[in-house]
Amino acid sequence: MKKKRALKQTTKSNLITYAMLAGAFVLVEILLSTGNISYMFKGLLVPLCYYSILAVSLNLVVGILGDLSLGHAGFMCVGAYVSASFSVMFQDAIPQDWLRFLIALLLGGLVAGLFGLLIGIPVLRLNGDYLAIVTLAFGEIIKNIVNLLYVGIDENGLHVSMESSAALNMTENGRMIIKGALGITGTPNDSTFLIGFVLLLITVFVSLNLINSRTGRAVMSIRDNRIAAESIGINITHYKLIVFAVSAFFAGIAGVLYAHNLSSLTATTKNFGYNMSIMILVFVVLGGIGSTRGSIIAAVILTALPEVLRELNDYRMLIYAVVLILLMLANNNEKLNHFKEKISISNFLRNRKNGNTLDKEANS
Amino acid sequence: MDFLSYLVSGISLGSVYALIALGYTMVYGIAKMLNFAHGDVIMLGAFVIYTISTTLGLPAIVGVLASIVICTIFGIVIEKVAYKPLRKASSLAVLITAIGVSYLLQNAALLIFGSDTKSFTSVVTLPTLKLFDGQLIISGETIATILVSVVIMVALTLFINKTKPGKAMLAVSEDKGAAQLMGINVNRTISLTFAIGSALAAVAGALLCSAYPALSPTTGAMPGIKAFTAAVFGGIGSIPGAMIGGILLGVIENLSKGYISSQLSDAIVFVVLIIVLLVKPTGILGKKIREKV
Amino acid sequence: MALLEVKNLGIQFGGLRAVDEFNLQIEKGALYGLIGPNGAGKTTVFNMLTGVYKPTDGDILLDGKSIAGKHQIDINKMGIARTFQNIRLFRQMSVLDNVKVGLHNQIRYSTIEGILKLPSYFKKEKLMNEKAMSLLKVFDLQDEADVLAANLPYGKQRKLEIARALATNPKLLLLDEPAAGMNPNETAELMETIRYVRKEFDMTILLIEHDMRLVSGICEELTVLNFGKVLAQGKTSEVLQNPEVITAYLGE
Amino acid sequence: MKMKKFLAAFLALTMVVLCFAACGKGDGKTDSGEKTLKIGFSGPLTGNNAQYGNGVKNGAQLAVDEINAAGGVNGVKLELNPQDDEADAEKAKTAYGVLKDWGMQISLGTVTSGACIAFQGEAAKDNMFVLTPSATAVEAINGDNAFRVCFSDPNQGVASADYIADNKVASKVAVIYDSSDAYSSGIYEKFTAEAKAKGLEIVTAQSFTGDTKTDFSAQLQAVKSSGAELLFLPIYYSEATLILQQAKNASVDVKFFGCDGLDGILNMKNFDTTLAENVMLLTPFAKDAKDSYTVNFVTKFREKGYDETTLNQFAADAYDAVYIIKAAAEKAGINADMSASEICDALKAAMTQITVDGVTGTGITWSADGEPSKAPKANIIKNGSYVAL
Repeated sequence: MKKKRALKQTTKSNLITYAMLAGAFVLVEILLSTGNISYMFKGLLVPLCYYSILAVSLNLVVGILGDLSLGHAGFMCVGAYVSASFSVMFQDAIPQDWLRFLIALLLGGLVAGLFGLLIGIPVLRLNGDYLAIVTLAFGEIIKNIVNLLYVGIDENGLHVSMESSAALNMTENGRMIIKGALGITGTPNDSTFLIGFVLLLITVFVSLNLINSRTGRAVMSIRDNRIAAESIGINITHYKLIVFAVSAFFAGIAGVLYAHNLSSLTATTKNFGYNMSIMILVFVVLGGIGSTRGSIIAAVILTALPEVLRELNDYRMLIYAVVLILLMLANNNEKLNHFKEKISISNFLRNRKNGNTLDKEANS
Repeated sequence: MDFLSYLVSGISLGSVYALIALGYTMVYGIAKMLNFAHGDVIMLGAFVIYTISTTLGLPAIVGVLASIVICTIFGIVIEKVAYKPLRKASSLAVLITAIGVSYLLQNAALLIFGSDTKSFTSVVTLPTLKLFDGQLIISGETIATILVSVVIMVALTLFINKTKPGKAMLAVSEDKGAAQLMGINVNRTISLTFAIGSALAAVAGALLCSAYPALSPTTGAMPGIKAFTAAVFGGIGSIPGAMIGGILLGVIENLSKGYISSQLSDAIVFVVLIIVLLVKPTGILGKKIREKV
Repeated sequence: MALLEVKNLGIQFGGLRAVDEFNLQIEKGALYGLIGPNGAGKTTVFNMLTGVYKPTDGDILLDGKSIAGKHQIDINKMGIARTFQNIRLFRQMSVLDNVKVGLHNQIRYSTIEGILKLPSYFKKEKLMNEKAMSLLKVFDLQDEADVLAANLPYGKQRKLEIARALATNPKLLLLDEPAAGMNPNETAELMETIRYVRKEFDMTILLIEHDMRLVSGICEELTVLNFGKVLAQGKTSEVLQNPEVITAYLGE
Repeated sequence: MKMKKFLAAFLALTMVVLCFAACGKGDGKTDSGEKTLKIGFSGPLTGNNAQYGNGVKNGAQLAVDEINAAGGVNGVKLELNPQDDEADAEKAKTAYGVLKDWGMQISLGTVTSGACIAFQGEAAKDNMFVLTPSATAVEAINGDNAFRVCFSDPNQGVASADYIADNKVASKVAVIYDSSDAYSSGIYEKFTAEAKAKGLEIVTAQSFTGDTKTDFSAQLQAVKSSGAELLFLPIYYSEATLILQQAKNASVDVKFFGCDGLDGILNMKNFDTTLAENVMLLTPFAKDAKDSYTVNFVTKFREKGYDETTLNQFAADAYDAVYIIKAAAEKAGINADMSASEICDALKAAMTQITVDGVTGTGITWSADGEPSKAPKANIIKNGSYVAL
C-alpha cells in the first residue's frame, strides 16, 4: 500500500509541474491571440523559456548531484556560438528555417554536452570548493577563447585564426562568421515562443524522469553520502559524467535559443561570464535547491520582475545578493526550520497519521 | 633583457597575488571555507584609503591604518552574521553565502562610489630601482610588496607556531571537535582568523592599488580568484605555499603574456589551476587530508 | 574453503603501522566478531576489506578470488557489503529509496530507459519496489517507507543501513558497531534481527562491536585486535577467557 | 497544501503576466493631452558603462528641452524616453519592446555597439527610424532605416592611420588593444590594414582582455623592445591611465595616440593629468574647444547641473543627434500623427539631403548606408586640456 502512495506522491507533484507549465502556456497563447499583450512581454517570452531551461538544467548539478557549478554560462556560450555559426554559414544552403534550426539546436546541445563531458572528466576527482573554482575557471576560459576566435568561410573552406580576421587569408568572396570580440552578427531570428516552450517542456520531462529513475537515485546517493554510495557499488564517475553532460546539453540548448533570439552575439561577462552563472544559481537557490518547479518559477519571476520594476535596476544585484544570503541563513536555521515544520498543516496532519513523512518537494 | 624584465614584473604581480593568497589560505585552512568575498574586502580596503587620503586629503598612513581597522571589523562582522550560523551547514550552502557576500560588497560599493574607475594614489614612497642603465626597472611598489609579503609571511608563521592563539588556530584547523574539548574557544579562534585575514586584505588592497592604480567596485574580483588559484597552487592551508604559489602564478602569467599570447594569459593561468588540481590536488606544499571513514 | 581468507594483511600510514600481520578465516554462514580497544585498527581492517584503503601487504581472498587493492565498487559487486560506525545514510532520500539505491546493481535499466519511461522502466521499478519493501519488512521499517532517512530515530537508522547493505546481495556482510548508541532493549532486538538475517538470507556476517553482551550472545568466533595486531583468535567463549584479552581489553 | 502552493505559484505567474498586459500600449499623448513626437533610446544607465549611457541621456535631453523651448519641430514638441540596457544585447531588445509599448516613433538606437545590433534587428523589422549617436560597429546600422552620428570603428581606425601617416607623426607604430572589446578590436583591425597601406610599420601589436586590465608591464616591455616611436591606444580611458602610468614607471618613451575612447581621461577622478601630457587623440568632442557650438553646448550642459562626468563625447553625439533629427524632420515635414513607419520612410529620404553643423563636426552629410561624412578632429593634450591640432 505504502509504495503505491509514494509513487503517487511523486507523480502528483510532477503533474502539478506540467499543469503549471500548460496553464502558463495557454494563458500566454490567449493573451497573444487576443492581442492583450505588450511588446515588451512578447519580447520576454523567449528569454523566459531559456532562462527556465538554464535553471532546470543547473538544478540537476546543484540540487540533485549536490555539486556547485559556476560555469553553466560557459556551456550556454558554447551552444550559442556553435549554433549561430552553423546558422550563419548555412543560412542560404538550407532555406527551410525549421530544418536549419533543428540541426542548430542538436548541434549546439551536443557540442555543449561534449564540453560537459570534457569538463566532467577532470572535475570528477574534485569536490566542493575546488569543483566550484574549476568550473568557474572553465567558464572563463571558454569566454576568453571565444573572444579571440576568428572564423571565416570562402570557396576554399573554413578558415580559423586566433589572431585577427586578416590572418584568415580569405579570398575576395570570403565571409566572416565569427569576428573575434565582435562576435557573430546576422543570426537568423529563429527562436519563437512555441519552440522555446516545447524545449522547456522537454527539459523538464527529461529532468524529472531522470530524477525519478535508477540513475537519479544513484546521483542523489552520491550527493547525500559519497562514501556510502561507493560502498554499495555506485560508480560515482559514471553518474557525475551523466549529470554534467545532460546539464550541459540543455544549457547548450538554452544558448541556441539565446543566440537565435538576438541579431548580435558577443561573449561578455554579463551574458556568458561568471555573472550569468551566478544569476542562474540565484534562480536555483531561490526556487529551492533540488526543486525543478521552483527553479522555473524563480527564473520567470526574476527575469520578468526587473523589467516591470525598471527603476529598481540600480538595486537589483544588491537585492539578489541579500536574497542569496538570507535564504541560505534561513534554510540552515534550526529554530526556523523547526518553526516551519510546526506551522506546516500538511506535516501536522501527516505526523498524526504516520510520523514524520517525507517531503516529496525535493523530487518535484 | 626582455626575459629578466618579464620575470621581474611577474614577481611583482606575483607578490600581490601572494599577499592576497595569504589571507585566503589562512581562512581556508582554519574555517575550511572558500571565502569568495576576500577579494571584495580588498576592494573595500582600497576604497577606504581612497576616501581618506584622496577625498579627505589625510596622509596615506592614516588611510592605510583606517583601512586595516575597518576591514578587520568588516571581516569579523561578515563572519558573525553570514558564516557562523552555517558552521554545520553543507559546503554548498556556505559557498553560496560567500558568493552572496561578495556580490553584496561589490554592489554596495557600486552604489556608494559609482561605476567609474578612480585613479588611486600610491601609498608607497620608495624610489624606483634602475639597473643595467635603465634596462631593468623595479618600481618602489614592487619592492614594497615583496618586502611586506615576506614580513607578513614570517610574522604569520611565528604567530601560528609560537603564540597561544596561533596554536589554537592550528588545533582548530586539525580538528574542531577535539580543539573544543581541549578548552579552545573555537568561535573566537575563527573570528580571530577572519580578523587577521581581513587585515591582510586591507594591506593587500593598499599595495594592489598602489601597483595598479585603478580602483573600481570590481577591482578585487579577478585578483581574488587568481589569488585563490595561487593558494591552491601552493597548497591550501600552507603559508609559505601561498607565497610560492602566488609568485609562481604571477611569473607564469607574465611569461605567457610575453612569449605566448597576451590574450590567452588568463586562460593559461586557469589551465595551470586545473592541471595542478588534477596532478597534485594538494598543491606544492599542501598536506594530504584523508576523509575519515 | 573459507568464504573469506585474509593473509598477513598490513597497512602503513606514513610512519604508523596501523594493522600488521592480520590473518582471518571466516567460513560460509559464520557469525564472526572482531573486537579490540579503541584505535586497535578494527575499522581499518574493514576499510581494507571493502577497498576504502589499499593494503600495503598481504592478500584478501573472497571465495578464493583476491580482492586486495580492488576498488570499493568492484568489491561490493563481488559480494562484500558493509555498514558504517558513524551512520552513513542518504539522508535526503526516503527510506524506500535508500534501499532501492542498494538494489542498483541487482535490478538494472539504462538511463535512457529511465528518461523515456519505457515499459521496462515500469516493470523494473515495480520489481525494485517489491524487493525493497520485503527487505524493509525484515527490519520492521515498512511503515516508514516514505519517511526521509534523516528523520528516522537512531535505532531505525542503524537497521536501515543494514537493509541497504543487504540489498546489494552480498555474500559477506560487515557490520561496524551495529549496536552503538542503542539501549539494552534495542540491542536485544538487534541481536534477534542479526540472527534472523543470517538464517533468512543464509548470510555470513563479520561484525565489530564493543557491546560484550551482543558479542558473546551471537558471535561464534572472535578475533581480538590490539595495536594493529591479532591478540587472540578462536571460539568466543575461549577467547573471552583468555587472560591476555581480559587485561588488554576487558580489563580496561 | 500542494494545491495551495500550486495555486499561489499560478497566481504569482498570472499577476506577472497581467502586469505586462496591463502596461499596454501608449496613446501618443503627454500628460497634458498634447500630441508629441516620441523619441526613445536605450543605453547603459547603470553598471560599468553608465557614464556613456547617461551622457547620451543628458545630451539628448538638453537638445530636446532647447528645441521644445523654441517651439518644437514643425510645431510639435519632442518627448524623450531613455531605457536602461546595461550595454547588453538581450536587455536592449527588451528595451525596444518597452519603448514600442510607450509609442516610440523615432529612435536614437542604443549607445553601445553590441546592444545596437540587437536593437536595430528589431527596429528594421518595424521600419523604425534609428539614428544612433555612438554605436560604432559597422553592423550596428545594417538596414536602410539606420544612421549614425559618430564615426564607425573602421573609419576611426582608418582616420587614425591616415592622420599618423599623412602628418608624419611616426613611422614605427605599436598597438595595445582590448581583444575582448568589440570597439577596440574593431578599430585595431582597420588601423592595421590602413597603416600597412600607408607605409607605416606596425612593430608590435599587444592586447589585453577585460579580465586582465590592470597589469600592462609585459605589453609595455614588448613595446619598449620593439623600438616603436608611437603607441596607438584604441581603448577606453580607464585602462589608458594605467598604461600611461606604467609606461612612465618603465621608462617607455613613445608618443601616445588614441581614439574617442580616450575622451574622459582628463576627468578621471584623482588622475595625474601630467601623465597624459602630449597624448594625441582623434575625438569628435573636446570640451575645452573654443568653437561656438562646443562653447554653447558645454555652457548649457553645465547650467542644467548634469553630472560633469557625463559631459563627454557621448553627450555631444546625442545632442547633435537630436538636432539632426530635427533638421531631417523639418526637411521631410514630419508631424506627430504619422506612424513610426511613415516617419521612417520620410526621414531616411531626408537624411541624405541635409547638411548639419553641430558640436561634433561641421558640414556633416550622410550617405544612404547611414555613415556620416565629416572631418575627424585631432587634439593634443597640453597643460591638462585639449588643443586642436
